[in-house]
Amino acid sequence: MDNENLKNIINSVITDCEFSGDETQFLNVIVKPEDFRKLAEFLRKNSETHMDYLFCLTAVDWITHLFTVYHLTSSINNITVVIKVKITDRENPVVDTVCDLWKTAEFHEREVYDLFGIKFKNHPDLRRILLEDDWVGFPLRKDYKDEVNIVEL
Amino acid sequence: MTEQELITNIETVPETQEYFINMGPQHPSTHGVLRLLLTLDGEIIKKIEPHLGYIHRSIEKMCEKDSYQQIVHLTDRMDYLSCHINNEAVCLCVEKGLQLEVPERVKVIRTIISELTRLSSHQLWWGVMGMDLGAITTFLYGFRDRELITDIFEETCGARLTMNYNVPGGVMFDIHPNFQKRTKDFITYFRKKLPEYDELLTGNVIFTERTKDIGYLSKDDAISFGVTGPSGRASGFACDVRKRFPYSAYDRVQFEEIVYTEGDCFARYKARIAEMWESMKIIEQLIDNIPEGEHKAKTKAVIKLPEGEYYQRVETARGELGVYIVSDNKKSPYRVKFRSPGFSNLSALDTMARGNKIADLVATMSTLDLVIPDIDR
Amino acid sequence: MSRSADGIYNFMGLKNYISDIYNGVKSLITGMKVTGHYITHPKEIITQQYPENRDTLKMFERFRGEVVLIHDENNQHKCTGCSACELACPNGSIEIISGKETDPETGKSTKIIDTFVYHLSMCTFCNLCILSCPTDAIKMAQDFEHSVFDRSKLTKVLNKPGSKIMPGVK
Amino acid sequence: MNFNIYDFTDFVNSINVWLNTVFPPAAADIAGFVIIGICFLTFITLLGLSLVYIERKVCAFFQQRLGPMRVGFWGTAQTIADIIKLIFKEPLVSKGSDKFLFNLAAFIVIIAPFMAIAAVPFAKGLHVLDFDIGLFFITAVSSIGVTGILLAGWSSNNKYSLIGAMRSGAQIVSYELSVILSLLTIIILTGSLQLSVIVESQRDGWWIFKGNIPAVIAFFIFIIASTAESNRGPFDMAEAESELTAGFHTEYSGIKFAYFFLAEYINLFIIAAVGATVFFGGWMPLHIGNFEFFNNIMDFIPPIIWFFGKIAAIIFLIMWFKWTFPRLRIDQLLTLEWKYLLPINLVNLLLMALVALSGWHL
Repeated sequence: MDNENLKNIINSVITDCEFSGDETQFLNVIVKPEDFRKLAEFLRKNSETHMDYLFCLTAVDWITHLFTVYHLTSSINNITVVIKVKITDRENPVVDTVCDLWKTAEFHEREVYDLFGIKFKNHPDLRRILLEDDWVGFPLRKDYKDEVNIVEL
Repeated sequence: MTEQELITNIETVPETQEYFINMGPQHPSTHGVLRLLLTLDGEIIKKIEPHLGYIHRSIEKMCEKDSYQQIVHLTDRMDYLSCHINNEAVCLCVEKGLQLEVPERVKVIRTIISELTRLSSHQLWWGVMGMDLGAITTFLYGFRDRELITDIFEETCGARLTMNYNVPGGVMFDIHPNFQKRTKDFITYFRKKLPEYDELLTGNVIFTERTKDIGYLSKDDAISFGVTGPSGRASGFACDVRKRFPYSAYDRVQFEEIVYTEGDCFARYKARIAEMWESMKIIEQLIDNIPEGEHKAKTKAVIKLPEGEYYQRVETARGELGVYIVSDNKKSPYRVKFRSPGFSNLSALDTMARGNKIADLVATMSTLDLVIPDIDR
Repeated sequence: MSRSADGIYNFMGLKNYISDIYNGVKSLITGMKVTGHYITHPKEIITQQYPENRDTLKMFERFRGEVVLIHDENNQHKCTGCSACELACPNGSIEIISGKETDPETGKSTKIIDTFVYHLSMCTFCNLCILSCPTDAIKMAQDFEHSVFDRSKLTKVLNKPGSKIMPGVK
Repeated sequence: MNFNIYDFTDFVNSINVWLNTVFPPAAADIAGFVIIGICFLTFITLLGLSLVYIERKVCAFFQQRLGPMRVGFWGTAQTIADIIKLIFKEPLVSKGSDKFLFNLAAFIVIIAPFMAIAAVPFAKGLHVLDFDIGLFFITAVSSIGVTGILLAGWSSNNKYSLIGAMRSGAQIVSYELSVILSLLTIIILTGSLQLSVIVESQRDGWWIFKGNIPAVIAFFIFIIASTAESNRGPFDMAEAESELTAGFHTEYSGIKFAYFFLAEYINLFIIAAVGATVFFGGWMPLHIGNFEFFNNIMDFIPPIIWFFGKIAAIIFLIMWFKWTFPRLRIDQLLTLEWKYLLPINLVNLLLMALVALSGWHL
């Protein structure tokens, strides 16, 4: 299956999404938080796509908005798609969890919550994972300031 | 007493109480500062809750301040046992962004050293695995053989562990004149010593009893948890990046992807032992055919990646390492994410060890081959 | 001997039982042979007795022990004070305090180093400074015995007192 | 021809007589106790020190290392240096632990082997207790040590220690059976539990050679079971440093830890001594039937050397196990005992009875 087919399939599930990925290696699709869960469930459960391997889950802070980035691939067909969920609400960013679809997401979502402060709705155990529980702020956000611990060279 | 009475009697035995035990952060078999909160019923494990972050050094945050050359040496400190492979991942990712074609010589050198790194990592793992199960002698034998590889590294790369041999565009220096001879000597030596590993542990009845049918991970779970590397392949998940997305010189060598379907500790053990044989095969194919040429492609002093996102996956000794660089055309990346194999592998520990005994947890953990800095980053 | 579900003793199990014992004992003896080989071959001992073998211990020439500024016999070095190494260092372990020197003949002032400070305690031996040096003034030395009782001793000044830049190095 | 120069009976008697002439009878007994106590204290200390050193060297050579080399010639003073260090260490008692039992445990553990060693015959006439249930006494007394281990685990207020202690309890209860049954196999032939009689019965050959195949099987079962009983690798479930950090002695430090450490090595010695006495004739030199010439040559070697040589061989074998094999799991350990060693042992005992009845032994 090539990227064009994949685009059509994704378009059949949700209409409101952007594609990019001409210059980079994988097909990128930017979706809204409301649509994300639907798309993820479809890609995981549909026999045609069968995206059972979530090999990277992270987030990027673009100051105006946040992205959570899901790298998905299939263990059967050689197709990869990168789903980016665009979150505009910086104060209270919420995305649906996918840790029931891919178990690895449980730890990765906790990491993203820990470092970016993005909350995952319905996550069974959303706590900080790398930092201590009483840490203030989310260090990988671009507006994070910590005069004590970060030494600017 | 009739059988029925016996059963009812058993059922009326007062319930045992569960209790918690902290395994780590200082514990001999967590191989670093990993803390596992175990819920136990007697010796049976009911639940495992890993607590991470004891050596979280915010490498991803540091990368946002550093230049691309400087990032490379930080990755030495993630999975220190496959440091060269980590370096290579970053360099490949940067080269992908720059659309830079590295010389053939570099590709071959990188592949050989990657495989040597994998060998040394697996040797250490084998030693530590034996030690975790109580056979301390294996630890010394593993280190004995690893020492020869670190000597090769020291001579060519300048350091034994955190060698930082890669730079974007190539390798730091050309290989040392002794490199080929030493490597070949090592391979002939190790081909004789590896069967000894089998004699000491693989065939040993105590060892097989301790590892067979312990820490079972099904194929579906392996994929869902993203358990990669020899651990994933022992569950039947064919996830070898070297085969699926060949990089460097892996497309020109013949080797087999080791896949077992048992999914237990013994399969993971066998997968790693078999991988050592495959690694030696790869090195033997390449060591005499290092093409002549430059050891480094020309790069600018200040590297700026074009705007965009770059993802590079490599196969470290522990599994699939992904480097995800988001660039905004500045001298340091906008965001770097390391998808470390240990982090995903650890998340499957609860599923694997639940219902087993404490001693089995130790065996399961050592077959997962966790390196804590790799998990915490 | 194992009992099947209907309560009949199954003597075929006895054969397995004995072969289990036989194979188990055999595998144990195989393992003991390996360790037995090494205890009877003391020549294969690999221990290096470190402080005793200091005289014969030679590090590989590429081994990275510490950064040194190369001085020749006239107490001259090649550092121009361009601070490329300072910029290349990921940890800030190099600090160059530069001064100005006026050439008595031409009257032009050139930048020279005043002190080349090297914090060994912060160095990760990544070799980036050596690569970045345009004049090859610094190199990695092979000394690895860095332990001291006072941490301040790890901050070193690399240019020797009274040293000068080599003529002709720009 | 009999070599009586190595017979210590007269020597021991003369000391006894001398004591009785110097002191009144009651005081003579007490003086005798004191002398024996001092002798054994010295002996045990030296034994512990040298066994620790030997173990370190042996394991080093198994692992292609040199072992301790710094202190003294070839590191011979290393263990002495360690003992000095342990004496000067602070004896910590953790909060919430039962202090009385915590301190008592260390002493119980060291007393048990101390008592057992009294019944060991070192040479002809050179033993403290030689009564008709000698072997029974040793096996009974040496298992008192497990009480100490259980107490140590219980009183430490540490879950790791408790698990280790419980494992140890289960282990010793099971393996005690095999030890005694394997010894019984030989008792069938000797007909006595008295150690001096057992040794004398091997004048024309050791039981391991005379006793046919059942004796060999019994010996191996004895070695396995007694290694397990003394909590040594590969059966060191109670310590299991990669699982339970240090098991029952996790919380001990300083000299109390040294007691546990020393007790392990003295237990090792006692196992080897019992094994050597029952299967290899104790201090009895190697004799082959009526081959007088050979027997006389063997008699030239002092019995003490025979005895310690045999012990050294058995200890080496046990160390070889420890430094080669991985550790078993606790349930496998019990499986090994109840499903393998015990049935084999019982069958072996029957066989031995058959051998003894039919007179197939030599």
